[in-house]
Amino acid sequence: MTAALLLIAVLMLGSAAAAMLRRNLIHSALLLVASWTGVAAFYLWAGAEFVAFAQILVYAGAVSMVVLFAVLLTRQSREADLPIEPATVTRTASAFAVAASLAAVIGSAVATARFPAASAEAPAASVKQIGLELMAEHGAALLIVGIVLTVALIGATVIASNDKKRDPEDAP
Amino acid sequence: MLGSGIIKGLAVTAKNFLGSYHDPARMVTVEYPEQPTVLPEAYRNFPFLISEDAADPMGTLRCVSCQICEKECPPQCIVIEKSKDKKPDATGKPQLYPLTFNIDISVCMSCQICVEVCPFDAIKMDKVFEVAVTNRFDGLLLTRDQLAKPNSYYHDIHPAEAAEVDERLAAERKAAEEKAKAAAAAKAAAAAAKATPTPKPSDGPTEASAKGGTAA
Amino acid sequence: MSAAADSFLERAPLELRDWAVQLLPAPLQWISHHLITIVAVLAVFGLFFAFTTVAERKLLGRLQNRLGPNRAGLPKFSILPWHIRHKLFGLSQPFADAVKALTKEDIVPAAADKVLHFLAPVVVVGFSLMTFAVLPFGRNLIPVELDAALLYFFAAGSASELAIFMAGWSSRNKYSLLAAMRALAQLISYELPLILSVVPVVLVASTLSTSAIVQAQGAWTFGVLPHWFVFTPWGFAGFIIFLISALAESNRSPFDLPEAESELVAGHLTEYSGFKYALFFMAEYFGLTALSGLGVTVFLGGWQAPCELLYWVPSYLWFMGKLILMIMLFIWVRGTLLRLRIDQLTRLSWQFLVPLALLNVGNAAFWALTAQWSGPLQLVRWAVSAAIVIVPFLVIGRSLSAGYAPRTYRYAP
Amino acid sequence: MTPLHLCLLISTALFCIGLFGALARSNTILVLLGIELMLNAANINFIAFWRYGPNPAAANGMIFVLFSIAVAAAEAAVGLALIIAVYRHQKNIRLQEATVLKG
Repeated sequence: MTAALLLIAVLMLGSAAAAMLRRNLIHSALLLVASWTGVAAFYLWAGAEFVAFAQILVYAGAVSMVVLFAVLLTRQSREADLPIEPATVTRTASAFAVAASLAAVIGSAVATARFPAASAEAPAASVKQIGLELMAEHGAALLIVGIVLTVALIGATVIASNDKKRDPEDAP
Repeated sequence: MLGSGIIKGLAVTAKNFLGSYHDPARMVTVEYPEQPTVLPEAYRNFPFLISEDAADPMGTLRCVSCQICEKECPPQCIVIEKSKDKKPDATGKPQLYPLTFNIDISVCMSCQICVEVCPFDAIKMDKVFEVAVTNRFDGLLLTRDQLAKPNSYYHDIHPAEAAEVDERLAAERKAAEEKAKAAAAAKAAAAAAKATPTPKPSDGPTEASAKGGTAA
Repeated sequence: MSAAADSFLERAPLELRDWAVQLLPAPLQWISHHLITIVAVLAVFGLFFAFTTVAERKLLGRLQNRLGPNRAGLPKFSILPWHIRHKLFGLSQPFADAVKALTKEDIVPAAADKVLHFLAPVVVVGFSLMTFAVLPFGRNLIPVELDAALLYFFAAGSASELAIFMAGWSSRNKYSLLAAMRALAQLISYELPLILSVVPVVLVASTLSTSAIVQAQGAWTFGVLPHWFVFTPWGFAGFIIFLISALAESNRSPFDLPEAESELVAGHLTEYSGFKYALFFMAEYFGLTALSGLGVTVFLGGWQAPCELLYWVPSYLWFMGKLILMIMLFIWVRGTLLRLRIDQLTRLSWQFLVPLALLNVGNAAFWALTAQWSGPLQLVRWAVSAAIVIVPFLVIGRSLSAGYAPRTYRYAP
Repeated sequence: MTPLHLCLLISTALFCIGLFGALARSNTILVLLGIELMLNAANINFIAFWRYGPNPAAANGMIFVLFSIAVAAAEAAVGLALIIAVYRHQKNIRLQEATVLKG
């Protein structure tokens, strides 16, 4: 079990780190998809089937597409993925320092923390149970999420759409 | 209603599908090697040489090795080598004949110019199109022996055209014979008239125009 | 009935697998159990793919009054009698094609992103095969029994979009990239109606598990009218929406814009040749087969027999029969309809399929709420449900086709 | 070390990688992706605590992750739409150059 977890972690973290370091934006985006798939594998490992498939459907299926479209729509030329100019070396170094120190703080906190003993058996959460809980206990939250998603969709369309009037010739 | 056109289209293709099994008239496919295609009469492919006699193709080639086709051929795929001696042709007149007559059909573009320039109707277009060979250099270089085909074959593949050519050739030969006869008669008359010293200036031009007519 | 469910034919594939497993040494048995399932699915659907291609070409030929491939027979050295050896109805065409694809030169453009160029066909085949894992092929034949099977199916299917993008981008070819973008726009547009068309079934069957959905369709009225979801108003509408979206998702005509050779050379496949191209081709057919299998499972009663008398026929034969019919329907549509333009394509999805599918979800909710109605109320239930399907269809259809004169064709009646 | 500790360390690492990316890269899309990674790290924590917590029978952890995924998707959509809008004004998506407030 632990070996599988470590394997998943290596895949997930490795591809995430590579994604953050690559110069090529498309490679970054695709590596991030690999990382998100690794997260989904972690959910599977933990027994959260439904969440794992939702993760793949949303991240690998939808978010990645939006990202790739954005990359291609905003790229001027191949020179866009040139090396970072010297001015950002300090920026990279300081970012690394911040991230590393945060990792050290949280890591040490986690390592020394004590948690109540877990139940040995993997919890069995059926889709039906999730559905019932979503609809009953978290019904209000579900509605709000629905509204948020709708507003986000409309907002994104409005922000990204061209203000120019459509040429009436375009309409078939 | 939206979608009714799709249903109509599906019905048409379904009719095609069912009809293709019981109505052979619908099927346009010709299954080629088993079912030979009927070529149109004007179909042409690569040139061949006409010989008068199927029994002795090399001896009776119409070609007199004048090399007009060799010079006119746009991709220059014809190679002709003249003979040193002369052989009598169909009319009995001594003519040169080709020692070598090669056509590289990998170069030939089937333009038919050789046929059009030939004054002797010796080269014509063939209908054979299954010329694939395994050796693309020597295999596609057709020699005199491969090119020579009897006149009867020409009649088989282009009946109308061949009949027309034969008629014309026969007329020309007849005219030539008559001319020869007339010339012989004139000669005889001249011999007879030798006694009288009257000159005949019209003889030479007549003979020349007769020759020109034969050549055309 | 239970006797039929336990009949020898019904259990034969499982018995065969168990027999094969117990031949192996004990330490290998736990893994070989799954490996045999995987190999069986690969073998069956690999062959199915091969013969789908030849069936498609023959059927398309017949739909257009042609013969279709009928030449490829057995090799010359076989000892069979001449008339069998000679043609074999062209049935060995796929194998000849496979040999051709395998022996072709594999060309990778000099400027291509080599890794992604290689990964794209692998990813697309891998994920399209993964979708087979949750299809119930028979009463006892389901590779993986998952609680969230439908979600898994769509999650695995969504990876093919990534593969198409990888193929288009890594080729460093403008046609490929443009085609990949168009393909993505198409796949994203049609994923929504595809999923929405299945949601009503989930709602009524109240499960995401494919085997449970098939179980929910296993009854007959008077022993002849099967309770398949396609025979309800909402189910029929969902099935039609599913069919259209499945055609678009598997990039088939009339939605084959990504490969529109007259506009985009060959789309994202332009720079692919030989075996990699064959892999894309294979993935396309696997995707088609998987989507057809899902349609059979969700709407056409899966492995259920169409009437009670035929219950004794092994369930996997019913599944395969329905699958073949589905694929023949797809081929028929391909042989009939013309390719859409990209704006027509997206308009069809967003202005027609998505609203209808959303209304259909409400329709299914009504159906589920009125499950207790009986007697004359049953008729009311059917009438209301049918009205929820038909009225929006007519209204949206009229508004979509408003402003167009009826088309006339010179050469068609 | 219990599996829970391991899971938390992994999520810490993922969070810090995302943080590093968000701070170090000047491309707006990559910054957004770094933030997505950080959200994912939080989700891993939810799942880990649900799996190894005292009350795994309640599916709260999973439901929280589902909501989180939904909100992350909305965030990505709006964020990338903003990036495209910014690009349309500046012909550039480098963060340093987005210094003008008026479009």
